[in-house]
Amino acid sequence: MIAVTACLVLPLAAALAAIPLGRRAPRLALVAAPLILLAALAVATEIWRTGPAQLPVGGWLPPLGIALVVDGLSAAFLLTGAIVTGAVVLFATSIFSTPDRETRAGFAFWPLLLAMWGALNAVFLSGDLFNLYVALELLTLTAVALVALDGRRETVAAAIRYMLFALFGSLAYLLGVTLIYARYGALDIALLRILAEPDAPTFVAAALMTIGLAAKTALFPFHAWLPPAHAGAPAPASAMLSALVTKASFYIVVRIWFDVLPVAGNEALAMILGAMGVGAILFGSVLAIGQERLKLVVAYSTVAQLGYLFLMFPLAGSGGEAQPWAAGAWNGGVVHALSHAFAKAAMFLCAGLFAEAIGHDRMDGLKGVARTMPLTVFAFGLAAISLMGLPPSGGFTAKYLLLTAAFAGGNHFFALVMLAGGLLAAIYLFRPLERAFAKPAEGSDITPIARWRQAVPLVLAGAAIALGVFSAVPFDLLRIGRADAAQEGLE
Amino acid sequence: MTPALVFDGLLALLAVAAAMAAIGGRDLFGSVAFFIVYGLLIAIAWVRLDAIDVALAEAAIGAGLTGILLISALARVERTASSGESGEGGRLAKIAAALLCAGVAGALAWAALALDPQGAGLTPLISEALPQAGVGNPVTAVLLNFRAYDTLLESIVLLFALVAVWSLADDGNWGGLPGLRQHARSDGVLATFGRLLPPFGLVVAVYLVWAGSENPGGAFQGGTVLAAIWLLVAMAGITELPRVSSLPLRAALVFGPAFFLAVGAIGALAGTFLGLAPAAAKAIILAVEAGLTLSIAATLALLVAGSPQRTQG
Amino acid sequence: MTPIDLYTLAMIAAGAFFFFAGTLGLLRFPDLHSRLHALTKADNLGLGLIVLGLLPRMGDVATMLKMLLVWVLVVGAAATVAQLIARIALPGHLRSRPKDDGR
Amino acid sequence: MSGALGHSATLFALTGAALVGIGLYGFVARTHLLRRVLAFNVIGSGVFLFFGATGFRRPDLGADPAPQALIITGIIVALSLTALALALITRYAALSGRSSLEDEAPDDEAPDAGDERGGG
Amino acid sequence: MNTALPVLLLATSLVPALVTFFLREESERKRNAVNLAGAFAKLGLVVVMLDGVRRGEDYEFRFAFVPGLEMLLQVDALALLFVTLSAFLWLLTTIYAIAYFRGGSDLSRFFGFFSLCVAATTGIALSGTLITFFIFYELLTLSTWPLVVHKGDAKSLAAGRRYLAYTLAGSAVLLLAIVWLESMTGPVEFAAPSDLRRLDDMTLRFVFALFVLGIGVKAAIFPLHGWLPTAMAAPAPVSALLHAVAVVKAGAFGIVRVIYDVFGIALVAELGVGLPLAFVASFTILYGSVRALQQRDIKKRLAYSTVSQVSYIILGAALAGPFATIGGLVHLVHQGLMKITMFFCAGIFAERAGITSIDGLAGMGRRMPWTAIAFSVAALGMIGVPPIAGFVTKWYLGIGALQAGQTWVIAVLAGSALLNAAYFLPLIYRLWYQPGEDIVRADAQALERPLALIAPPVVTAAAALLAGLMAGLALSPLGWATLIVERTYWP
Repeated sequence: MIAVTACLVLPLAAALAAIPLGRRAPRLALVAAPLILLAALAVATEIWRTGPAQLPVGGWLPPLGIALVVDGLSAAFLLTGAIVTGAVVLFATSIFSTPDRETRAGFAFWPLLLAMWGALNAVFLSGDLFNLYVALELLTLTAVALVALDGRRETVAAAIRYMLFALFGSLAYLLGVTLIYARYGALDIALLRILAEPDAPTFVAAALMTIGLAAKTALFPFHAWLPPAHAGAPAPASAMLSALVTKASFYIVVRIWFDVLPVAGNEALAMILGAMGVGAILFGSVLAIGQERLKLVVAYSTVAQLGYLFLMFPLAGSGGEAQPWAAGAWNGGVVHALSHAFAKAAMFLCAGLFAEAIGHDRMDGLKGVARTMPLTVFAFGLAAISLMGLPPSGGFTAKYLLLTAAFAGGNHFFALVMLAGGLLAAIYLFRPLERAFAKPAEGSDITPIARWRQAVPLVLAGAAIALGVFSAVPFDLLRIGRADAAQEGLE
Repeated sequence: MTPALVFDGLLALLAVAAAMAAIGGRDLFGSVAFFIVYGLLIAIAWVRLDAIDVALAEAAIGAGLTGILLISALARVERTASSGESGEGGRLAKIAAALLCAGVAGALAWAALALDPQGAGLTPLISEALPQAGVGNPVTAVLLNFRAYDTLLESIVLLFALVAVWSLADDGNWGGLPGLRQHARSDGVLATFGRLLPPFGLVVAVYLVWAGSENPGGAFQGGTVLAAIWLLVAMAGITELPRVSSLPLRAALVFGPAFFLAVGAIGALAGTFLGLAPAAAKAIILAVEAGLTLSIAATLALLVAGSPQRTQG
Repeated sequence: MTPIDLYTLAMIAAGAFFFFAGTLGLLRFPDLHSRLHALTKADNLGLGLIVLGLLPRMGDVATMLKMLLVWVLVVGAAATVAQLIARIALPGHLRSRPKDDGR
Repeated sequence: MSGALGHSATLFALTGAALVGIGLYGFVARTHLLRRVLAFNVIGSGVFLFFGATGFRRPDLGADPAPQALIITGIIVALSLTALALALITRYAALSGRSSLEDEAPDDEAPDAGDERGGG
Repeated sequence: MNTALPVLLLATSLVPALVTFFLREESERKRNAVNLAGAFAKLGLVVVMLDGVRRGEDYEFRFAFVPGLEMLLQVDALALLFVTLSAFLWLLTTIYAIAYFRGGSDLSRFFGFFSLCVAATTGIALSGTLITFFIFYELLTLSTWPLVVHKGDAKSLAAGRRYLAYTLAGSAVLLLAIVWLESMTGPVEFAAPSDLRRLDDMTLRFVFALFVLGIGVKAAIFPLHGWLPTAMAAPAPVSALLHAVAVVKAGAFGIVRVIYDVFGIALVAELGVGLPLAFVASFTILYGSVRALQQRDIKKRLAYSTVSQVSYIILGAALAGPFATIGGLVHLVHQGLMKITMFFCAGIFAERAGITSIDGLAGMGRRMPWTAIAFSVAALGMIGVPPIAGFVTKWYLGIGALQAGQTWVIAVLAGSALLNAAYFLPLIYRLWYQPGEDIVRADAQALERPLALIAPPVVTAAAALLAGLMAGLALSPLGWATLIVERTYWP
């Protein structure tokens, strides 16, 4: 349908047009963003009415051609991506617009951001494993470029470290895809769900793809690159990186685990993912507590929150035989991914505003910021509530679903880790909040920030809370076309 | 053991040896040289695997262009950084890494041997759908019709690699000329070679793109030849690469993917995204390939030249 | 073994020999210029012989011309590169090269 | 390993696997950044060789075009990533005079280096 | 079945909160108007509901989140008891705070969180399911933290940190208990208690202990009371709010709900967990009183007194006889009235006369007569001197203990009465009988201004007196408590 194509064509067309436009690129982005948001909404309403759809590109049916898949999961991620990126575009016009003459960062930011948006939409819509690879590479390329955008030694080093992990991840994933093709002669996810059986090539392929994507999602043993990269990037870029880029590779892991390999996914691999997830939560949180720079605290928090996402696999019984609580874990993981996207984007934008206002990024400069920048502190607070998984936020709904799945499934250990993770999150998130509420230190000159710029993160943080309060609607959206392994459970 | 298998065995051994030399070599320039040799051996392997298009691509891009990029990067890094090999990590780490790699290779081999020897993949389906694809060469059919969406994304990836490379310039040099100043003597050997070769190069490039629809060749291979020609002419000092901020250059870079996207969008309005009617498929594919060749040539040349280093000529 | 096969075998053997000679020269000759000399002369000749050896097996004339074009291009490239390397390797040349690299 | 051995496709598949192993060693064990990019390319071509070889198991039907097209796409993507990686390494060498990330502490931050007031 | 009223009741404090957040700091008049209007509206609604519930009207509002997660606002007699108390005291505390903070800073923020906190308290009172209770329980923690750290100095920040550590850890334990229970029995509603037989006795005892641990933090049961004394660093209106209106009462109310509506008295008795809880409560009563004796600072002494007084309510609930329950429930109101009076007076002494330590009270009876009278009435009520409200509680608790056959409780009550006398009488003695500097009467009026600061404690003292005197009336706290006990626990 037209809306799905618009979701793909518009961001890519805008990205291409932004290169020759140069100085006028911000205006182009401001025009393109609402259109893409509209397209994403249209896709969501379309499948809400008519159910999931498979659109063969160029008319060629799989296994020959590539098919775009539109179901609840993809529509939800499309919509979240559109809202977050739309807000980032609006926010970035105040930083990267250079009306008089074209600067390097001013030129490079807009095409890269719009191309990243196109890549995200391509990942969320594609139903073909190799197509996901190419879209993932476009995403990684733009992400690495955005990390190194302000050209300092630390950020270039962080970009190189990110690149090395990303290269390793993409090769492992590509190797898995080649094995799948060699074994089944098909790359389409819907087809593979029928063909897949547990044998040597499928198991090796599943292991390689999962490890590759784990490296790209910065899951625990592969997380070293994320904090310096996400903290070094300019604020709008780090919002995109933490909120959406890591989610794209997680989205693919979900597609593989629950659509392609429900049969091959055995307990061992799921347990390893779970262990890595636990490691991420504990390790990420402890490191976040020890940080002095606000952006690094937020970045390490991403490492920790990503751990929750991967707890979904052991809890949902790796999709093999559909346990009754599988749906709870599946929905919990996805809702957590969405609410984390909103909350983390808001938090990084706030961190950017704080850094701009106090001139540096260290947390002790935040004293008394609640008085001069009340809106930003309020947005940061709301985002923190969602990250800590406290009601009424989306984070709480996700944590509740995952906890019920953990208890029903009998693995109490994961439940305890999740609760501990919530407490640790409270520790490292209340440290900055506490400084914000403290009395302002004398002689700290805080440059005032325009109110509309402070409103942007507030809208995103509000969305994270709304995902919890009005969670019935997203839950029904996610249910459309959900993999059969994740059907049973709570209902 | 048929002679063909002997040749393949030798080729495989040579390739593995070249790879080991490239990876394990002490001197960095030697490693890069071995990498280029390794690339050519792999290209021959593709010929042995009856995949001529891939052989062309591997030779032109895999070995050639990547080799040039490595050499120019090596030159620039040697000039600025202490090339001393810093601590290589303990022996234990090395052994562990070696074991890990052996494990991965072993798992791959185990999976490969477990594959069904009669597996034919998509060959039957493609040959059956080839008549509606508008082109004779099945690889071009897959690239530009059956899986055109992949190629579209890939051309955008290439273009944005250039945008990313440009974004790594110094702020002061923005808007300047890409790459370093060249020092060719105007009457020297390179200058004459730079005037003699371009006509041949253009003919070969156009032929590659045109022949691509029926037998091996295509936009990427043709684009690489064009890029090589443009670089040679620039190195010979005959012309100067255009400024980064010049509009025609940016238009040329964007034209290929933009035209491809436009074709896809128009197809979408008529029903299916990137849908090519069998009748008009050949014309559209060739038009798209021409556009892509132009953009790929410009992009590859500028990728080799690198981010803008100079503000005046 | 038809006469054509014999002819091809002989020519390719000769070509291989010249390649071997070129490589031997590369390894044994004392200084850069003589090694350059060995490489360009022997290898190009070797390639020429191989191309000539393969011509009768090509089938149509167009492919034959393409084979010859390959040889011509290799010879042209080898000659130019040899000239450049030789000029740069001249003893007095390195010091006089202008140093402004547009830094 | 029934009749598979007497067949060049399997030979090249095993070569591909070996190349991936060698490349991975170079990627993991060496510290010089250019060597790691070179190793990445070796792994890349090894993966593609493996992929192409599995596409040639039926010589009677000719090489399977689908893997060929995917490999060409893969080569271009690998080139793009290599170009960006090399540009980053060159830039890093110019800024820091170092050619490896060994002594680059992950997140130590010069106190005012994080000055954001400059913005875009 | 009227669904609008519960939501309206919640809105009367939620709407002023959200409006106040976005008001500018300078618009004091608008802010006061909004908050007072909210308070009066709530009081009006409460009155309407009081006679509604007496006539057996049923108020209920359901709002579905994700399946298995449902918000149910239900107004039963017990809920109304708590809502009436908080509505009445919210009005008075708002008046008191407006006078107290004349010319202070960050007031929009203060009153925003202040109303949010009362909204959370109302939510706790009205919650019909465990999950709703948890949602508002968390909201209460989040909205009270900024109040505790309102001054922004090191002491209040440390108090805030300690408060968070206790309450967030408690909430994690509570969430663990809720999810553990609900994963076996499905969503637990207070009105329709589901049979918990599916879990074996040992797990049930452990879950009950978790519940008490989780909610006990807010009810300041020993050893979880640590945060209460340090929270004295907060300004007086906040201390009044924390101790009398919201936080501590929420804890006690929660434990009552768990005992009566989640587990049910029969199961609690059968499991034999009632008695240990009674022991803990009794120990806290004595411990609190002893520690109060050692304090020299007025507010610290009042804080420890609260620790001991709240345990009366828990003791009543734990004994679970009809009279003990009435005693416990009615003390919820009485303690609120008396303790808020004393905090108001402590605030006035500190703010107007700069007295914070007990010795400073010498001769204040003459200088600040109204405040001193109110303070004395409340102090005597605390000791249990008839006819003030405190006596009623102790009387009913005593009879309840006899009825339940736990004669040792009488000794505890007597002992605590003596201890209360030991730490309150010296204050009264200093106020009236110890000569301070003889200040001319004219100066007396100077101290006790403005009226809005002095009136609230006098009103609450009068209310405490009336609650004791008119205990027989149907609409008095005692009458209402008897109604609750008759209607729900012995139908």
